[in-house]
Amino acid sequence: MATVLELPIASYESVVDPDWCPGCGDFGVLKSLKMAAGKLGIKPKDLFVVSGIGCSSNLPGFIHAYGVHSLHGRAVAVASGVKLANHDLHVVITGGDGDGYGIGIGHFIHAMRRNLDLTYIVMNNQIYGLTTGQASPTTMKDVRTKSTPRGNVEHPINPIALALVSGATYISRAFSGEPNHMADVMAGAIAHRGFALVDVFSPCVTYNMINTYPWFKQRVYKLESETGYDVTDYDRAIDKAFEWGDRIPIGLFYKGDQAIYEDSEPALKKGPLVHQSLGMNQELFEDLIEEFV
Amino acid sequence: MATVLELPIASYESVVDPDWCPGCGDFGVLKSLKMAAGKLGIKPKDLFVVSGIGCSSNLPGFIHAYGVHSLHGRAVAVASGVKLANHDLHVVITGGDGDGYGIGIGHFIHAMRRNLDLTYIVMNNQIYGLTTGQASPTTMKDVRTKSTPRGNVEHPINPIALALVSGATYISRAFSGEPNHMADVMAGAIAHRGFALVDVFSPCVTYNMINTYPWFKQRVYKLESETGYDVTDYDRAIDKAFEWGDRIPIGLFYKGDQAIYEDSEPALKKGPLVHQSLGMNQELFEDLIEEFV
Amino acid sequence: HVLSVPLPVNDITRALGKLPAIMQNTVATGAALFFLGLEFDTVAGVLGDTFSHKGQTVVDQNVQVARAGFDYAKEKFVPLGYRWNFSKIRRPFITGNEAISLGAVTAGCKFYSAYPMTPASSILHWMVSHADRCGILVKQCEDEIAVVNMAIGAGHAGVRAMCGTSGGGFALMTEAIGLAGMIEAPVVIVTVQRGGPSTGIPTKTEQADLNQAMGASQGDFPRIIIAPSDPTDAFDTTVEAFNLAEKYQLPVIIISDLLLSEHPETIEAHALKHDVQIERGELVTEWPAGNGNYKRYAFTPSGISPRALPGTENTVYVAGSDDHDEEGILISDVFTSPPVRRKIQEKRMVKVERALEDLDLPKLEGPEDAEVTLVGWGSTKGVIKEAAEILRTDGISANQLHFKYLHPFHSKEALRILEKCKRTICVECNYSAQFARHLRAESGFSIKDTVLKYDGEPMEPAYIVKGVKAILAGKPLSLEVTQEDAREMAYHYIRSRLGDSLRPGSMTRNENGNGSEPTWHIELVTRDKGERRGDLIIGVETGSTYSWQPVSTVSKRQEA
Amino acid sequence: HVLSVPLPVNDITRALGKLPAIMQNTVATGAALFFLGLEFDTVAGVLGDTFSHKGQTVVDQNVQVARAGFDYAKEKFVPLGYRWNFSKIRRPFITGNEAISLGAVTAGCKFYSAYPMTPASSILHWMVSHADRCGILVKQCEDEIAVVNMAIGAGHAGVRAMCGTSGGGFALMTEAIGLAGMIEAPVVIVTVQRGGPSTGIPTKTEQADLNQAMGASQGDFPRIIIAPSDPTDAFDTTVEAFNLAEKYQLPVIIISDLLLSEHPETIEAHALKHDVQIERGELVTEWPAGNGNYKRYAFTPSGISPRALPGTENTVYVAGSDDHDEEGILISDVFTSPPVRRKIQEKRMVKVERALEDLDLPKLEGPEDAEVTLVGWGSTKGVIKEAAEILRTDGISANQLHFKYLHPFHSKEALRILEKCKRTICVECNYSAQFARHLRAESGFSIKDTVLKYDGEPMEPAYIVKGVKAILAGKPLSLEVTQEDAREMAYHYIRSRLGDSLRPGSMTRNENGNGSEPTWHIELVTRDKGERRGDLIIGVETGSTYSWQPVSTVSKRQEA
Ligand SMILES: Cc1ncc(C[n+]2csc(CCOP(=O)(O)OP(=O)(O)O)c2C)c(N)n1
Ligand SMILES: Cc1ncc(C[n+]2csc(CCOP(=O)(O)OP(=O)(O)O)c2C)c(N)n1
Ligand code: SF4
Ligand code: SF4
Ligand SMILES: [Mg+2]
Ligand SMILES: [Mg+2]
Repeated sequence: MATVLELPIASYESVVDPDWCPGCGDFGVLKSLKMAAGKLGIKPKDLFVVSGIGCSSNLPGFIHAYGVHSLHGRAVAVASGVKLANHDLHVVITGGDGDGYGIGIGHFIHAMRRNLDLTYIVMNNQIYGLTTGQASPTTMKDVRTKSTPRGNVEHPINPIALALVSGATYISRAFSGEPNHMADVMAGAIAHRGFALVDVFSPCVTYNMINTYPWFKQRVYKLESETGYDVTDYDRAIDKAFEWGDRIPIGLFYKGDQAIYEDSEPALKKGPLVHQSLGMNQELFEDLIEEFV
Repeated sequence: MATVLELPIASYESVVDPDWCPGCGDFGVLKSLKMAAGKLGIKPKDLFVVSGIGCSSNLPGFIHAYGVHSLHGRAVAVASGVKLANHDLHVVITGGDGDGYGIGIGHFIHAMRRNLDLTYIVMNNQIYGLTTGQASPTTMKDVRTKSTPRGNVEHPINPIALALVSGATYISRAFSGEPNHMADVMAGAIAHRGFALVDVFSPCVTYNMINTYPWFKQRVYKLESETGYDVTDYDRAIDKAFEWGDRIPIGLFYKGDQAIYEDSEPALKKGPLVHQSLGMNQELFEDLIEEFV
Repeated sequence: HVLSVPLPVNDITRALGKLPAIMQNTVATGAALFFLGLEFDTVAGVLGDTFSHKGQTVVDQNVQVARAGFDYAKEKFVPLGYRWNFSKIRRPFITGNEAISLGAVTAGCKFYSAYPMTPASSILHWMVSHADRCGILVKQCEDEIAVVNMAIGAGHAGVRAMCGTSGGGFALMTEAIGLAGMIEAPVVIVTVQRGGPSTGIPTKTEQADLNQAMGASQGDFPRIIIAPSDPTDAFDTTVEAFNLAEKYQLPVIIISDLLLSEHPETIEAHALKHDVQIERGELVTEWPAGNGNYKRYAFTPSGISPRALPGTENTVYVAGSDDHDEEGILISDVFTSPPVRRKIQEKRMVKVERALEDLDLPKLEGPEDAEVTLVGWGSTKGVIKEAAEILRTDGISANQLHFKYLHPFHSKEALRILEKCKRTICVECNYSAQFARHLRAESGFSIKDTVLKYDGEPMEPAYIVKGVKAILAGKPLSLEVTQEDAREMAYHYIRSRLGDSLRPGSMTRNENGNGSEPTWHIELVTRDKGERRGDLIIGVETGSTYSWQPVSTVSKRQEA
Repeated sequence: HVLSVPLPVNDITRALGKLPAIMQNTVATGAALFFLGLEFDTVAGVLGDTFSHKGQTVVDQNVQVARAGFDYAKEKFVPLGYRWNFSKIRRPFITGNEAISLGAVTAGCKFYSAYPMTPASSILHWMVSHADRCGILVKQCEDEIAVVNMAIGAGHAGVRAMCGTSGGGFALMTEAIGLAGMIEAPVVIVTVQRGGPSTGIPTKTEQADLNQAMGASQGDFPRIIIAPSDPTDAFDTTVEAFNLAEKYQLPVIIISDLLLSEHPETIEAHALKHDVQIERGELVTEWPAGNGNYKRYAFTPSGISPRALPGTENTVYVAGSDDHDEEGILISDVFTSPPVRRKIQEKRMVKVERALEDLDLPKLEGPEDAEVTLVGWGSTKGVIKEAAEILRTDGISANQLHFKYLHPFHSKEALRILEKCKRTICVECNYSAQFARHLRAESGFSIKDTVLKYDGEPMEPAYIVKGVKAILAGKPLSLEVTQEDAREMAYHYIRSRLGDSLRPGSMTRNENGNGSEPTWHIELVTRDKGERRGDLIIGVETGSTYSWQPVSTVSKRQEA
């Protein structure tokens, strides 16, 4: 992108005000996404936001951009279809931890190994919010939820590590308590050519009484602030992916420049599919028929 | 297991002879599985083999043991139900790379983080055999298949690395060209308490002309033979997981002793669910009703 | 009993500031209490208990919100005039989901798997919070595909297993339901309908998943589908479902809906019993080595093949989703055999015909020779009963024929009864009259007239009565937008686009409309002073909101 | 044209040693060539081309195997007496799947997604091998859920998108088909039926997924279901499917089956045309800023809301699986509104009623006042036509009424025609007569008599004729195990359990049987010398293989 002319946040204001609980981390994500799009000067008509189902997945309705509020767990698949049909669009996926790391994990992993040029923002509140508080795939061990009254016994998913071993090429984490930092991380993700993950600590103030704003504030630190951290150092990134407890890193873990799927797809050489003409040319048709006679 | 009395391979002989193509790697897997069960002295009545759909998934029909030949990609889920209902059974899952790493990858990852006491043997031939040769999630880049005539453009799945970041506690690889070694690896996997993965290079001699016996013979080496390789060294295991090319490791990559799901489940304390009596006790019933009045 | 009233939630709770979306329900609860003629304080306590684990603020907030709903209803409506004779006999107050859960553990269910989904989640919540006491293993899975496949695995291994979901999750379960039919694994699947299609209106009710249950998975395979009508029936149905699943070795689908599953009802004191009958069907517990080969899928006249559980000596077999012969050997591959295939398909399917004999016949309820027969299924039984009573008091003799067993279907008996009816009207909560279609398909009997509701609100006696009278009068209700509808639509437009400063004022119907259809002309005025701010035009036929002409700019959308 | 003959594959190919299971088909091919009256050499070449990429050994092996099948058929049967006039006009020899693929690219399909599944995979193979020349993007996905959701995403974004699968994969797609109905995304879904239920008999044919297509996903939503009858029709149907999908903005399901999809047929020389008509429906390509708000889901009399593609200026909207108002704003959450919900549900559903007007009416083919009318759907059209011809030559005047458009359904016209018919018989490849049930549900017309086949083998004219004559004679065919069936079952038993040294010898029917049913008593003798080795008892009613009493031990199962 040469010199972009930035757009004001207001360009993305939706008719509908978010109905998230007061204090929900998702407000911060919405704000940062608008800031990121504005920074990059992406017109609402060129921004396409796809989500699944969940509190977090209601986001597309709260931003002035094209989008599909799809099925629980299927946002990545729908977004892949949209992107392949019209790769002029900036396609951003927004959803929750249950949506993306639970029911949708298969699409997540396979999309990463395809390295499609998509940005995936996961509002990871370590709980199923919309369904009123059951354990999610990122709920920590021993945490009590509506579905784990005796405490969760399952080892949580590590999205950053999963992304690292699966082929994603921009792997990052942000925190709703740091909207400006999150906006930068998101802008980088959208600008990146390839599959970009932004895992966001977005507290559910209604159902997750453990992983709260204070809980994260005490722990998170920025990888950028770590002297000599090299986002191209894969092994280092793996180590950082497992850092959890008193200190939890946010920011960009890893960035690669592997070829993207769109570049390897001949059908897209002539530009977006949606702009190709529909008619069938007679000679070609006759050649095709010939194969059968 | 104290002193076990081993059983002869013949104990597991099925009425039906395998109908795999002559030379198919799956013959070796079948043989090694019988050897492993025999070594551990597991009676056919106590062995339960679950598969999905695929050439490899036909295995349960070729071994004298209980089993379910289930749906494509669902073996891990069905097996989890069987194991939780009767954890006296030794439950072994056998399937293919498409079955387990493609359509079934979600169940695979979630079963690993649960660390259920299951053994998962994947006959990884890097192709869809039964459906006559399309690319699978482990097909290498640029390989031409029926569905990738121009060469595969997707980054293959790394099952060992995935297992390592997902919480499996016995992570291994074997090769059909080394049946005895495979039998030992499998025996270890079945004996292990927790989720055990055995990823097997099991060449498809009909549709995969790249990853053939010779191709593997030239490359594979045993981790055990590597001096000082420590199966409890997680970081080392991660490095080994990415070793691919001229030298490819087989054997046990990692072994952990994390608690298994079954131990954390109160309902199983009294023994297998299948042995619990069905009747409802009156006092309890009245207490339950009381909650509603 | 239920009611449908406009509750402008935002207006009602404005005073309390921005609230979590989920609190809508609390508002409704408060209002409902009023309609039920209860005193507010009697329930503040309940709310307390319910939310106590969330801390006092949440409790207080909920009590406040409920109070707001209560007061609003008190101000605007009259109670339904229930008489609560708080007698000595203390009766259970229980929802359909609670009754299903209780029925399951009473029937010896030892395995329940689920993935959260409204309106089925409360089964998961009840099960997990009673797991230790009831000795049941409750598994929340990664998705509904895992949920049903785990339940099938558990059922196959010999425990009574159940799983629950709603339409979207049920769609994902369908492939495996066919697997259960094929390997003859007993399993109970609860699907709780909500407003569809797709994600639809998840917190509203509907009865539109009958086609889905009938069309679950490819091919012909044995299944049983049962629709309970109230909490007591839901308890009995669940017990029966486990017996049928094991006796006939097949998947049994219990189809409920949000109304039945989520709304508590007071039931008879001793309606629910602990000592239910448990039938596990034909089980092979021992098989002497000399017996010859055990045939898991033995062809028998009843189609039922005695079942040996994994772990039994000398009965080793593999259950395959590929078709197979009596011993489970695949006939789909090298050993293909058309006649064996024909006979095993017949063996599987004959089980359903046999099962039909175990199911109660449909019964006509109310006056034999009534003028009108109201036909329905599932949760609407009580509402239809009330409607029939009202009709009778209004001098229209009405009775009802309600269906619980949807598949297999008592076609002969249904036909016998219906052919004697003078006039039949089908009452359903869906757009396409799925049950009327089902009835026609199963019995050949066509019901022409229908009273349908698909706006997400529950069916009501008054609504049925109105519909029936219109039909009898020969002028069924049109689909036009009524003045009441138009006002509600105007409220929706205002709330969603113009903020909350306005409200609908005077309304006039313009027959010439905008040329293409008649229209409602609605003045929007300020809440406080009632000053006209603009006009809204809504099509009487399409319901389209043609335009909003502000007198002065009030909406941010105007700037945008 | 198709045929059904027992081909003991193992026996036929024994001489060639152990072969890949997949070679069964090659045996059948060889045999088929004989029946079609072709010379073997004319096709050895074809096999060469087909398998050349796999190296000469594979080619030779295939030719050998085909030859074996050819010789076996030659030895055992007579050809069907086809006359091949190899005229100058060279006619395409094409399968249903190839015709669907060709139809798709001709209609401007630019996106095809799939996950391999027999018998739909050949669409994927054709598409991917012609992708570059046809400028189509072909995506093999991780599962069918991704397949359909990607196609929906692509369709929503504005390209003509299609995906294909079979019943098991279709089950996984159902949830998203409801999504397409809800967000009004155009998409074409091809489902190719095979023997079910579950994995079933994957390489055999059946027509048992009609219920599944009708019951796909929860709730009421608009969809169109079309069943083509032959390759030419499959081409036309596919083109039509894309036009309907875009004109009415909904999912269109093309339901084929293994027989139609995988068996090549010679079609008319110029039956397939490149210049097909393409209708994209109402599209909004420009929307001046002054136009006011664009309403993606505008309520219109036709139910069709002009569609603006993502990327267009001033028409920004979000398509939601939650229910919504005209502008796509959710009505499932804070802005709940029963009347808006009612009107949008009506708007969506009215589209299907409109679409019906575009679909050709069913037509009675053959003599107007025939004695018998054979009713069918999909791939059996040609076979039924032949059966009707044979019946006529046998002095029974028969005609046929074949259905292509399954939903929406021409109920009135179907009823008008059927009520005039003297005697109707429904011909289907499934156990439960799914179409007869569908017809009853849609039109109220009940067909009592049926000719059904569900052994995996294709429907045949001779079989239909036999069935029809039995029905007319008042004694429909019983489900008993015929002597022929019993012999086949004996072969299956031998092959699967006793190795291949034996064959069925003399057979006698014992009316007293084993007490519970009459039985077939079959002597098993050695292949070579015909020496008796033991006896096999098979139940005439159940088809159960009661016992195998060896004279001397021959089976390893005996040792086990
Ligand atoms: C197939 C299907 N299963 C279940 C549901 C119910 N459901 C809606 S949102 C949700 C989980 C929400 O959790 P998450 O994705 O973390 O989003 P959050 O609400 O926490 O932001 C579930 C289970 C559904 N809509 N569809
Ligand atoms: C839901 C569903 N989709 C697709 C198929 C078709 N199918 C059967 S096996 C298979 C893949 C086999 O590949 P793999 O699992 O690697 O086993 P292999 O044959 O290579 O041993 C597929 C796609 C199916 N049976 N079910
Ligand atoms: S429930 Fe949690 S995730 Fe949902 S809106 Fe409220 S705070 Fe946010
Ligand atoms: S096709 Fe490949 S995987 Fe299948 S049996 Fe043959 S060699 Fe084995
Ligand atoms: Mg969440
Ligand atoms: Mg494979």
